[in-house]
Amino acid sequence: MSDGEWKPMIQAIICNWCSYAGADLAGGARIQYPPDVRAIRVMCTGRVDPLFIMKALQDGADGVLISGCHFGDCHYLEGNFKCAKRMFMIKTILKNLGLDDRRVRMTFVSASEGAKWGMVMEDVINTITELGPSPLKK
Amino acid sequence: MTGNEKPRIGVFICHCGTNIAGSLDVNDVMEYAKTLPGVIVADQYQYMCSTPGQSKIADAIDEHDLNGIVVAACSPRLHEPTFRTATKVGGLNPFRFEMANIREQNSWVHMHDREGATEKAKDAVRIAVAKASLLEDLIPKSVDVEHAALVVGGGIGGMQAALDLANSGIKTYLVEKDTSIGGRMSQLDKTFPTLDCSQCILTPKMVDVGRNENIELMTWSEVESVDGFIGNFDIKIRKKARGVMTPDEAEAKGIVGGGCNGCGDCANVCPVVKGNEFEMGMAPRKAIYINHPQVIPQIYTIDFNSCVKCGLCVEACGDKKAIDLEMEDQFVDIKVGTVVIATGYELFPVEVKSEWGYKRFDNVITGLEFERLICASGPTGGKLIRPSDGVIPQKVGFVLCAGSRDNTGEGKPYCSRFCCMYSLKHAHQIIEKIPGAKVYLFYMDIRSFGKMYEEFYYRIQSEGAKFIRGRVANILEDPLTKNLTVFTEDTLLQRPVNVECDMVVLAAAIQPPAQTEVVRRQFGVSLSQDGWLLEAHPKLNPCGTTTAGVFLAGVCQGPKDIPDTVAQAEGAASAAAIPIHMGKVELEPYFAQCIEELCAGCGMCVNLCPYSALALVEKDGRQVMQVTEAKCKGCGTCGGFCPGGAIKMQHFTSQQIVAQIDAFLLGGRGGAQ
Amino acid sequence: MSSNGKHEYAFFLGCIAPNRYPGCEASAIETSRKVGIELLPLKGASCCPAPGAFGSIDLNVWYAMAARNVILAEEMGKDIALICNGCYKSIYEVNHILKHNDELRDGVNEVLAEIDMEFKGSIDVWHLAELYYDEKICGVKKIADSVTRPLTGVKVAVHYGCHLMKPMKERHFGDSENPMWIEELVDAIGAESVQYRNKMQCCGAGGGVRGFDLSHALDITNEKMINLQEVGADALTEVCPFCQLQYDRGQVEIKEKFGVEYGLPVLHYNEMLGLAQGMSPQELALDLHAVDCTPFLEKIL
Amino acid sequence: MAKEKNYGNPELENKLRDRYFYNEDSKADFLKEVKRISRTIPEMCFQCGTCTGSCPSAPRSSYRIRLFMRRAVLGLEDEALTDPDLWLCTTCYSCTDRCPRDIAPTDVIMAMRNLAAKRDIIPRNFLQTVNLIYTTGHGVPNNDVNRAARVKLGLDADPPTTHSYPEYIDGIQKIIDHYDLKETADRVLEGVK
Repeated sequence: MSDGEWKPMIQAIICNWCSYAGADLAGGARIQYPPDVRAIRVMCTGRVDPLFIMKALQDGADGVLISGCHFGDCHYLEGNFKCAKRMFMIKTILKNLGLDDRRVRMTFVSASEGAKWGMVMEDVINTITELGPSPLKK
Repeated sequence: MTGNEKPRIGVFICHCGTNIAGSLDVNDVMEYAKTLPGVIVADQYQYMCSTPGQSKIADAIDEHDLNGIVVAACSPRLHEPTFRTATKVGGLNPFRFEMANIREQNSWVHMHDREGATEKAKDAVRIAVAKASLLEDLIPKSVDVEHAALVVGGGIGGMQAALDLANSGIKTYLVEKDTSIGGRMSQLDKTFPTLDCSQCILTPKMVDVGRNENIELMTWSEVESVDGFIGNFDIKIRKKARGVMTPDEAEAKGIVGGGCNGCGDCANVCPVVKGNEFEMGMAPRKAIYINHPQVIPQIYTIDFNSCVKCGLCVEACGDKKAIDLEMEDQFVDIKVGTVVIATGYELFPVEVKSEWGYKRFDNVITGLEFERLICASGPTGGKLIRPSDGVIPQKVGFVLCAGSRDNTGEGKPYCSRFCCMYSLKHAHQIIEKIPGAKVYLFYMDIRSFGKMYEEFYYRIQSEGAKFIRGRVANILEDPLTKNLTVFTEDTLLQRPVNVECDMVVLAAAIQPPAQTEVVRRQFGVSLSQDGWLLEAHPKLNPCGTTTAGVFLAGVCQGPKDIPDTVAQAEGAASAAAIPIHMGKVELEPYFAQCIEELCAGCGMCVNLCPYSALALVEKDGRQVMQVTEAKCKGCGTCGGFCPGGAIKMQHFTSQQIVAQIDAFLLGGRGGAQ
Repeated sequence: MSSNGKHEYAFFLGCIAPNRYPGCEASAIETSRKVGIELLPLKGASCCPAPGAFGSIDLNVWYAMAARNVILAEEMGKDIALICNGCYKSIYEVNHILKHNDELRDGVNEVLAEIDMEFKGSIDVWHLAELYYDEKICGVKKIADSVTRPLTGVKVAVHYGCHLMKPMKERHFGDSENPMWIEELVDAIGAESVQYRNKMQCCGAGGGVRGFDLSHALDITNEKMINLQEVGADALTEVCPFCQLQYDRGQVEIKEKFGVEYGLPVLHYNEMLGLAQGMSPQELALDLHAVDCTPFLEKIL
Repeated sequence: MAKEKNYGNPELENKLRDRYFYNEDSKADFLKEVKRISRTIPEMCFQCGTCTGSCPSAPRSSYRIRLFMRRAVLGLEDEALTDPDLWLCTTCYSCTDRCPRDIAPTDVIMAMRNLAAKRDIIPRNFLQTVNLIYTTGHGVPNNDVNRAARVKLGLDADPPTTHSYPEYIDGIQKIIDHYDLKETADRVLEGVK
């Protein structure tokens, strides 16, 4: 970065059918939000292995966002639901590690919710910025 | 990359005119890409999707012997197929291609942060390169397509789609929840702007549908469940208990020459009287009924909610033995390759806008009620009378945008698109039928956008209808005469308006029908903000949906008039016919694979799979998981859970995803080490 | 609710009830007691202040002045009950706005600090009529049971008043086009409630118009009077002394300015309820009404 | 800003005065202020006329609330604030309940009145109410006839308001003075005399 001030590094893993489409829609509508999130596309949030989240945190991510379809909208019936269940487990582990569990979050953004994607981005970035750099950063 | 193959990646950055280049430094990103491990060549171009842009890819593969391609441009949801083809043309397996989205999710959303956007683009490229370095050759799965299609909804849209599919030689199932096909259009009297009789142009189509050998018509039926995917949908249809057997059904039961012939003797003797929903409740029907003379099929139906099972109809039916008062719902399983959804619309409950007094004042009616009142086959034989006293109205007001273009949360934010035109038509019909009658149209804008629509507007103006540019504020009823006073402002005259009318017609907004939620979940179709079904792309793929093999026709996708509905139906039909005529579809080869060395045979994944594609099998003396690729849709839920990491999700392997994560987080923001 | 099983409220009087139609004040206290609602004096309360006058000049003063009245009740630890729609707009709305808008609340508290007061947002504000209608507090049946002298044989029209019902989205009464709940309260005391044209139209007095352009205000009132006369109402009832003033004194002014006479008695619902519970016209100071109530009273006494 | 016509004949100049709308006529800040005070969004207005159609004042005057919405959107500050019709709104909120764009036209009018007041454009009766409240705490104070009646009813001659507890008046005056309302009232009422 040119200026010294800290900016959060946030890893997003989002599903192809809802959240990725929603994020694209936000683009089409030119909804502006800060650029601190980097998204990886998977077909379904069901694909998200807890290990991915742990790896991101270990690599020093200040926050991790998982975003999928609303319940009932999953392109694969209930992958998002299965992922959501895993999130509880992950958040517990985070607490045990002494990490603030707000650093990992799951949201549900549909293909038609471009504006909501923008709000999610704002919100996630603000939350993580408040929490400051991850203690796991090397 | 398989084995010890060294990554040789080519990176191509698209300007997309100024869409991308305008908001971030393409050159900087390209120079940065060159520094990345495995990158042999990096290039940039105005429009990568153009022919010269694509040939850059092919040429580079040839020139530098590349084994991985990264294009940083728009969303993969838009151009991934394009660049996969380009990669293939260059002689590489198309799945050696990875896309970095630096437009929809970068340049368009960070237009005022050039530095941030450029950093993000660099990261995106680095992440894509990391994945590209690990991509493998994949062979798409090709499946046979069932030579049959399903159309849900028997309105004009569904009928048109069914006819087109059937006429192109495809076995087509047409499922209609109601007792007859025809839908809303069959309730209309005349159609704008040509003024031809709706039934006259509709019934031939209805008859065609009834006769067509390739169409299996299932009225009084609904989709119960949907399984499978493009090419092979397994669908369960619920045939609701009709209480009456068709000749075929009767024959099947050994009743020779029996079954319903539509004679109606049963209805004549039926003692139960109900409101006829087809006539908007303004005419009676019996508990055993047909809604109107032109129904297809000509089979009576028993409304078991009101039937008292007195048995008189059974006697009246006599030897035909068509009636079975104990009939129960039946389920039929069908297999189809593609599906067209055409579930249409329902009227917005306009009484919610209480200022207009619908359902409070007798002489305030909706446009659809007007259609029945003015229709020769309607409850009044086409004599327009007002509900309160049967008198012929001499002064009629039309409230346009009754619930449309309303973002208070009570109404509908969108334009319902055909109310302006049918109100113009109604005005014409009154002027034509009732000499000297006065017609007032209270409007905000007249949206006469279709072919010959504006001309129709001229015509109605010249016929003497009075257009008052003001949205109706409220309506009051004179308790004695039941006459109505309409209040608004003539915004052009800039004077408040107080017009007495004998009758007021509300051009009520339309909304998605109640069962939309069920249908969309069955077929995995998303909703747009306004509650209508979401098309795959608003401009370039208005008939498709995010579920391959499922298409949309007519109003279910958004308000449309008849011509637009028919046009989209034909579009949806041809789109649905293509895979069927091709005979095969290629599915992206994102299936799960079991790495047997690592599989502990715990079987957790087996229960997780929504498609029961996984099973435990005995292999060299131990249990391992086995994938039925035909069933696997590649969601990766199993791979996301496998405790031993024994499941490999093709094209989304843990290795690849972890590499992407590392690339982002360990690579340093914007490449800054 | 207090130990003695009664519902207790701080009674916000406003101006016109206590200072022009004391019968409204007296009957409100009396009739409420009979249905288990105790109205306690709100010491030191002032004008709400008049939403038309103050709101028009500077909404901030309006917020602050109304907040002061709310705080007096907060200090009592009681919800406010009141009998005037104008007061309802000021007290209910300001209480609601300040509860939900931190920026405005801080602004107001800054000013109130000068007089050692702070808006906490600890109480709610109710119109007495809605408490009467609320099953949990009183309910129509309890009202009916409290009647000893049913007002049988009289047609009573209802004027709801704007600030009670509108804006719909900042109230909790639902439909503001054709409400019927006050009619239920009227029928409960034995009178026959009648419907008339444009029931929900304004009395004409609000927004400072009565003071700014009396004849304009009266012309609106006159339109209402014509609609009321049309259905042969014996009396008009309302839940707002300011509307009452406009209809009652208004008829005299209409006679002076337009030369039309209606002679339609106008009684606050609490005055009606008082009569139905056996209070005498004297106990209600009906003689202070500009329009003679005798013809109406003769029908029911 | 309308083009001057110096024909040396006031009558003629008035008759022929420039009626164009010039973009300079728009005061962007006016809209901003109206939005801030009214906490509603006039831009959403599509001029359908539902508001005027609902307005009890419109049929008996030249007051058109729709026009005031237009003036807000176009920033026609002077035209809006100097129009006496501004004071004919009875604040009945019928327009607000019926507006299909979810705007509160009534609150737009109140905001404009606030802005007019900043220019000392306020009807006398509004200010007289202020003075009465400043001195008595009541916009409509008690009087002897009423006191007598109250006593007959068994009520105190004066209600338990500032009338019985004048010690509260001081606080009220502090609030009003904080906004210099009394000063404004005196100045304007003085000026009008």
